[in-house]
Amino acid sequence: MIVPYTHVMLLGAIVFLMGMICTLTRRNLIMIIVGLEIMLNAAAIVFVGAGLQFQQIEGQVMALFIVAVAAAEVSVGLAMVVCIYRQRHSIDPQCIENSPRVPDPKAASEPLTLNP
Amino acid sequence: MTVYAVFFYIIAALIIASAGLAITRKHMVHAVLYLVVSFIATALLFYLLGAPLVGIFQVILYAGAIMVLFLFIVMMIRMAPGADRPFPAGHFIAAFGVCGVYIAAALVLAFFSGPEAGRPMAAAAASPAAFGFYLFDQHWLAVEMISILLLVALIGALHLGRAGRRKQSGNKEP
Amino acid sequence: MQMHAAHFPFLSTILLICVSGLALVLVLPKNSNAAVKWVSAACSAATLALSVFLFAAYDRAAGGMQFVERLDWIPSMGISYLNGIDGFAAPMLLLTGIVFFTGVVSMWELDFRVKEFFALFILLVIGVYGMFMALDLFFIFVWFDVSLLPMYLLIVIWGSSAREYGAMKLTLYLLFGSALILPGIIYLAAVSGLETFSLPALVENASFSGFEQKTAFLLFYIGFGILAGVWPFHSWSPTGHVAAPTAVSMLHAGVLMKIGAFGILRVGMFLCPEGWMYWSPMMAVLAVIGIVYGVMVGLRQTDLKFVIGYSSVSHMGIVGLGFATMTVDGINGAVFQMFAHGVMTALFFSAVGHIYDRTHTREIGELGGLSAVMPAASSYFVIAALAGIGVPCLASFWAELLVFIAAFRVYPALAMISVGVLVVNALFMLRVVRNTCFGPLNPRWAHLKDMSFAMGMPRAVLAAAIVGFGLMPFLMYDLIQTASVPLIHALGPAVGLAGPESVETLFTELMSVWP
Amino acid sequence: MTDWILFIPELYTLAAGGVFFFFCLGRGRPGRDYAAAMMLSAAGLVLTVCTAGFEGLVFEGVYQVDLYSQVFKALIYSGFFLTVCLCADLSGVDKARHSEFYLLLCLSTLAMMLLASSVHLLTIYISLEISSYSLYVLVYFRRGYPKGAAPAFQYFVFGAASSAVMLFGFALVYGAFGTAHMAELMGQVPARINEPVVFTGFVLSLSGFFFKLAVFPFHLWAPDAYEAAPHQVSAYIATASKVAAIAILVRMIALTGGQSDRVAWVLIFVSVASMTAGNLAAMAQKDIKRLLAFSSVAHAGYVMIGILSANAMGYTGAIFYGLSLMVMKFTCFMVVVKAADGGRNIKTDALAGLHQRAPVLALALLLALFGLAGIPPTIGFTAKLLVFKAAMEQGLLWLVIIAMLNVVISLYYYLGVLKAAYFTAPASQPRAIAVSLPFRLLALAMIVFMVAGGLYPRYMTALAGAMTAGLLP
Amino acid sequence: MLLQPVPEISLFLAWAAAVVPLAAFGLILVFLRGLPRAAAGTSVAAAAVSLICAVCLLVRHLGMDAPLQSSVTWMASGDFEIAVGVLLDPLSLVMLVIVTCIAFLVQVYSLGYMAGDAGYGRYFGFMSLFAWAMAGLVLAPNILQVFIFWELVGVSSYLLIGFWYEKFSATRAGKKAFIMTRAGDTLFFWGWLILLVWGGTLQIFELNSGAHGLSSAMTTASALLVFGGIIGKSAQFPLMTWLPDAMEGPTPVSALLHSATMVAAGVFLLGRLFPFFSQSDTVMTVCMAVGTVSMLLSATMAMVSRDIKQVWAYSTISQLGFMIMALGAGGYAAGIFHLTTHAGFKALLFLCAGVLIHAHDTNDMFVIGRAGGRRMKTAMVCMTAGALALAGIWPFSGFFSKEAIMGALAAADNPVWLFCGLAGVFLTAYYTFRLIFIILFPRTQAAGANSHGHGSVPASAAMYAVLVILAVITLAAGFFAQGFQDFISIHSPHAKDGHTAFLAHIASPVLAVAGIFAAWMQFGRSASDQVGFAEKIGPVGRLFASRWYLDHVYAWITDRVLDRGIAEGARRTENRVIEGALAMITGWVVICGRMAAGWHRAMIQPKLMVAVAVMFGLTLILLVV
Repeated sequence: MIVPYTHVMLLGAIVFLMGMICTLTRRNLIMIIVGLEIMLNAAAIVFVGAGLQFQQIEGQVMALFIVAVAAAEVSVGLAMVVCIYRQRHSIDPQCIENSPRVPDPKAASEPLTLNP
Repeated sequence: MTVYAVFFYIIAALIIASAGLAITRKHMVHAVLYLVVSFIATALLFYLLGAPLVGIFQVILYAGAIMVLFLFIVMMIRMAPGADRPFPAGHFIAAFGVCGVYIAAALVLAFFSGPEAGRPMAAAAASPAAFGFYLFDQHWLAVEMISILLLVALIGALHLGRAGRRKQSGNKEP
Repeated sequence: MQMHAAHFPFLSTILLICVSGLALVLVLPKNSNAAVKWVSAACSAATLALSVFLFAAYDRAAGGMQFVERLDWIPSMGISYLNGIDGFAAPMLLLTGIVFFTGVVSMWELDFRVKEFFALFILLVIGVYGMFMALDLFFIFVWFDVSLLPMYLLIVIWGSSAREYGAMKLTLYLLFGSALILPGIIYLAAVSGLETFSLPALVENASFSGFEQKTAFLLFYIGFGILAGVWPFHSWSPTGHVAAPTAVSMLHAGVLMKIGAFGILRVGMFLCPEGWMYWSPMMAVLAVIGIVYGVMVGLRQTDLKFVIGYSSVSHMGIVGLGFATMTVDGINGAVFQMFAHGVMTALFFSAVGHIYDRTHTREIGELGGLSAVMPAASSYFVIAALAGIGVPCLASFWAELLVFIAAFRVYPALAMISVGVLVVNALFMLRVVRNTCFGPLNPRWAHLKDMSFAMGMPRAVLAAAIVGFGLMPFLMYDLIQTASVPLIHALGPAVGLAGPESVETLFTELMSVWP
Repeated sequence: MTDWILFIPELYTLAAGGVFFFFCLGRGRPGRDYAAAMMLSAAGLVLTVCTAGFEGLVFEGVYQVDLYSQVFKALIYSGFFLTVCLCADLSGVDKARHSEFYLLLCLSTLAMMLLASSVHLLTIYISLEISSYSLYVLVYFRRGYPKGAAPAFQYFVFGAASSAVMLFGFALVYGAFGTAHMAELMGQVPARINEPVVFTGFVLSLSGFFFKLAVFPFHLWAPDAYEAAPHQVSAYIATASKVAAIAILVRMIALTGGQSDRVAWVLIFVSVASMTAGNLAAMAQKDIKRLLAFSSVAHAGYVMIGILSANAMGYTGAIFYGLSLMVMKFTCFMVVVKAADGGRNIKTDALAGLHQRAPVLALALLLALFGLAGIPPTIGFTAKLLVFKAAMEQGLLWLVIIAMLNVVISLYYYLGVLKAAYFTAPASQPRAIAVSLPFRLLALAMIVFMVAGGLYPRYMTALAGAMTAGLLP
Repeated sequence: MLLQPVPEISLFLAWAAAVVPLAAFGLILVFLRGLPRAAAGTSVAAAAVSLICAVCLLVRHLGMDAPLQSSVTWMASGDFEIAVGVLLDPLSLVMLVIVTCIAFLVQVYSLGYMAGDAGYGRYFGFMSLFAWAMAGLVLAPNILQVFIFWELVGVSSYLLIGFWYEKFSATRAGKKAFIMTRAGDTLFFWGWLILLVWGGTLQIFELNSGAHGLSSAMTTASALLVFGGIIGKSAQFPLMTWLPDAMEGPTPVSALLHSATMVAAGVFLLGRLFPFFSQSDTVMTVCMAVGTVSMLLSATMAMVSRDIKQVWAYSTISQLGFMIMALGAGGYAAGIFHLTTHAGFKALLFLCAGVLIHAHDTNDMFVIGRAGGRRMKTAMVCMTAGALALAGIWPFSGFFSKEAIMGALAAADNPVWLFCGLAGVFLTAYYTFRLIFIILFPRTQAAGANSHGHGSVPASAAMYAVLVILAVITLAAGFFAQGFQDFISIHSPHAKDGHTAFLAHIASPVLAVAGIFAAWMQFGRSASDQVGFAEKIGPVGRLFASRWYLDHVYAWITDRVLDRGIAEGARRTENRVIEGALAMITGWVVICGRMAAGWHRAMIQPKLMVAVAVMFGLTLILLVV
């Protein structure tokens, strides 16, 4: 006997939302991806827990595939970040934003190569 | 409360704490290292929950390969001074509000769910052999598909890497 | 609803003629303007001939739906291609034929993007014809929208003042209407539980609850009513008329507005008699407001087309008033008014169009004395104005007469108001006539030439229709009768008629609008 | 035992991808790549259509081949084929990258085909990811787009976040039922859908599909991505990708058996919100692709009406809507590709004088726009009629009225485009648009299809109706 | 007295009398617009046919003992039918003869008068239209037919007044005539709506015999409303000012429409419905009052006018007022007789005036006098004959009819009516001979050459022939007074014909002579300054000359109340409320669109947060709800 499934689910939910917070509030493209990874991890936790609850391997298989997908996600995501960094010399999400309505004094001091 | 349960709560606390530290670190290297801790703790949790093979993959792939990739990138990117400034407070409040309400709702749900849900799970473990057999027997298609996914990711990363370079060399829109 | 199947698909033949005309126009080479015009004219003449034939061949003794054609279309949804005409549709077909023909001939002098114009114009007419003959709700809606669809381009490309605004306003307004009609149609089809869109089948077999009928009727009333120029949804019409080219104005005021009224009749009243009954006081009040309001606003306008546009609002109010009475006389009058107003307003716009083509102005203040240089054009203008006033022995008189009689039976106070407005109506029409055709000739127009015989011909046809049906209204009433009597009988016990004391209940009537 | 015949179209597509993979390894030769893509996609389309009658379960029950999936595959393949048809002038993409471009397009198509047949949450998830990843990268194929990788990254973040949310939802659903197989879920979900965990899991798992279909609130990537992507990719996202999303979304919603008011309310909300937001925002657009992106969002809202009705008519309507959307959106993009000079983005007024420069295209555009506005007799009207009828059978009169009011709003900007094409006089002598004969035939085919779908949709609706047989309890 | 069917031959004659002019009208308008002589010939021939038919009818039915009626359903709608037909009784026969006779004579006269006019053909077309409409009106057996033709005569009046359309004043006068009569017609419309809907019948015979279902109050109301139409058509107070303006039309038109026949249609209708009207004393009193006021007011206006046609126009109103007074007082036969004689002598007066105007190209009586109007002997003699008839001097026809009216007035309960009538007689004689004397005795004699001066055209023989015929009629008609009154009189408890009052019969001619004498004193004798007593008192003169400011009231109503009040209000409502609401809605939609579009340009994370918040929020809210 370990713990009720509910507790695993709760743990998953908490981790998921932490990842979500990271994605939503960190002003850093890499941290956005970090947040996404944490969210995927949370889903994997719930899958494994649920697999145990039903005494199935299915949940574990899911978790395994999540790890694989996470790898793909990270590679593409980070490649994009690198790409953006090369273009903009910044990984602030502000730098890829389109609207001029939120002026950023610091960003303005840095020369942004919007259109080389 | 069994000893398994105690382990569970310890690992859960570890996961949450390290994840919490990871998402709040200003320095990205620190953040990634905390993340590694969190993922390793998750691997332990998988082991506890009867998924040793997944736990191992978690350590190798996630905590290992993926995080190393992160570290590489973090090292490669020279953080501009003043980068990663916080958002305005309103943004934070909104984000925490949304997530907080949801957490609260999840807690409420957890505490008020019926006795059925409170029944602890029996411990069990899937042997790697059984796991592998199940995987290739039942999810053969998914395995093939994930290979395509990785291929796509590979091509994508390749393209992005090349395109980014070309971009730098000043390729103008026609 | 009696159905008499056709031995020969005359109705589809009309559509087919139009479609082949359209196809022919489209395949003609780009610069063959004359050929395009001749093809359109031939197409319109053929449909006019068929419309006249149908008008005459409709068996008035038998009544019911005649020339019925049926073809399964989308069986899974119960949609069938079902056409037929009754005493309401036959005059409308005739009207469409007349206005189509005269419209085409009126645009004979067009020389800008001719091919496209006539293609769109024929497409518009296909929609109109289809709408008047369709008996399947799906097709009614399809044709309804087909008739609106080319409007935007017709106005925007060939229009005049403020055409972009006018076209956009008109299209959005009318599409707003169809945005209410489509839900209404589907709603009824869905709640009937019959898996059919066939109007006769729904009328026969479906039993809609009071609430359903009221809801659906309101949707139809507003939806179609927008097109019929019901106050306060009328304001697209004057703007649209002003912006539109002559033939489009003619078709628009002459036929399209009738489509709206016809839709209320065909869909709303046939399917939702209870809703009709429930909302009829509101219809009556809105109609009378429209009658008064159109005249009053028109009195202050200086652009000829605005004037006619607002008078159309007023005249279409009479149609609405007729519908609201729920009596045979009212319906008869309303349908006749649809016809009469169609012909009259087509003549009006035709004459105005001619004047505008010559003078390039429609400002009443700049015109004047045109009778001296264009006696024929002015005569048609005057005939149209007299018809608009409701002079006896011109078609619209009989229509207004019956509507007012019927309205007086049911809503005495409202009827008295609308009769009273006739004076102002006359004032406003005659003022326009005086300032345009009569009085000293503005020397700027001294060089203008009168219309040629060819250009006069369509106007003569319209004028002949006005006078002909004015002298022989029975030709029309005998026909409309065959449809209106069964419609009213289907309502069950007669609607309560108002007694002398009801003049005092004007206030109550006005209040009863708010349910 | 796997019956490989059933899997033929996918295998073929994979093989086609292999061809392009080998092309990638060599030097880029656009002409060869285009020719190969045309031939392969045409042959694949024929093959897929030929397999439309196949039925069966493969891969231990996680892959279901039936009329529903096969027709969708054919539709997706048509989207692919049509997109390739637009690639004759692939000037938005670097010449050396064409084979990669086709490879990713091909793999994305493959993934969508897999998606259409997947009946296991895992395969659904992975195929969704494959198709999305291809598209993230494809969006960044635009040569020298000034915003660089930013729109692609935004697309990626949205996709990844929504798929993470979806995955969490899947986890909750799996945790509640102990199975991830659709066939097993179908029997259990309707009874338990109102349990908080199940409901939450179900709704969260919808977000991935919402993202794919660009439904509010997961539509926010759409305008930037459409704008930034090469025209062909935008066309592909607007056609094939949408069809695939409809396929899977209909399957998901069919799980509930239409028994849950709560789920229905979620869908009603997103439906109303996305059509309103899409139409309102589209009004303010000048860039045609951005406008089309918002209009796609709005149309996703209309599709949702059919889906949320959760009855035979509704699914039929949603499927038919997907078809009609593909045709109409493709036609619009066809015009954009032809009117845009060298893969540039164009504003609405760049269409000025189109009726003279390319009358066939102008006519096709006219019909497509009226179709998008849902005006008869075009295919778009039939689609709307079907979904509205379905909603009406559920008693949702007000929803239909709201949808129709949205149609009026949408007409405003469609007319704006139309006005540019037919009325606005070009400021300077514009480039004549050369429309080759095959292209003209394609345009004519689209015209005929749009009108036929509006006037005589009998067989198309019957087919769509037949497809829904397996979805209903 | 019961209705009898019309014998077929009479029916044919009646239809022919009505329809032949219509055919002529159609023929002229469609085919003969370019052929003025053929048009004129057609029209005159049609008028002649009508006249012959009318006379034949009259002769055939001189001794009839019951009215004859025949009608066919013209149009049916549900259970409501519109019937057209003929009702032949003494009144309609007499009226028909008057109408056709005057129409014929005037058309013949017009052959000369209108010669050379650009719209010659059109003129005769409209004349035929009028002849048809008037015949239809006269023969109508039901109110609806009356109304239809009533409107039609209005239209032909409009067309004929505005015949010279390039004259702004003429078209304005036509419009005014149409609108003011239309105002009355609205009341008429309401009236017959009540009769039809609540009374249940529009048959004149049934209404007259009381076979309708109206309460007495409703009877009064409907009769008053119908009387409103009569007021409009017969230019009675307060809708009287259109008639003098209508003199802008060609003079033969004034003679035919605006004196002899069309305006008399109002009186005719009153006579038609006399038994019905007399069912309510209130209505009869109102008739008397309106007639009296109109008679006196217009007489005062006639006293100061310089325009020869306007004097006759005022006098027409005044005489119509007399007729209505007579009918209101119950003098049915007297009123109708006066209508008959008036038709003759007023047409004569107008046509004579036409000759003068034609010759001198002016309407101003002083100018005509100075230009030597008196040298046109035939015209002056005929005009004087007409004037004597108008003034009521024996042995001219006017004397007899006026005596009959005085008799009826004397029989009224209140002597005020009689005194008013007598005052009217005096004023009539005064203004009539004011005009005659001004023309006959101009103060400054012009040179003879001026008599056929610039723009004048010599009158043709046809014109003179018509004058002579009418003069003979005027002279002779009076002697058929008794026979006429016997023929026409009806058996009604309210009819007070044949009443004699010695005082009145003496006073009336004496006052007429006094009037002529007064006119002589002021205008005739060589020492007079030709300024009337009314003009000598400034304010009174101005009051009379400006038509008691009635036109100002109407101008105020149309201009201030209608145009700048209600209509402007409606226009502003249209622009501000309806268009404004539209603009507001569309404006807000566009603003919302801009906001939505702008919002889509936000940063990734806020957008993502919205998405997540919506999904989470939806699940939570729906779980709680």
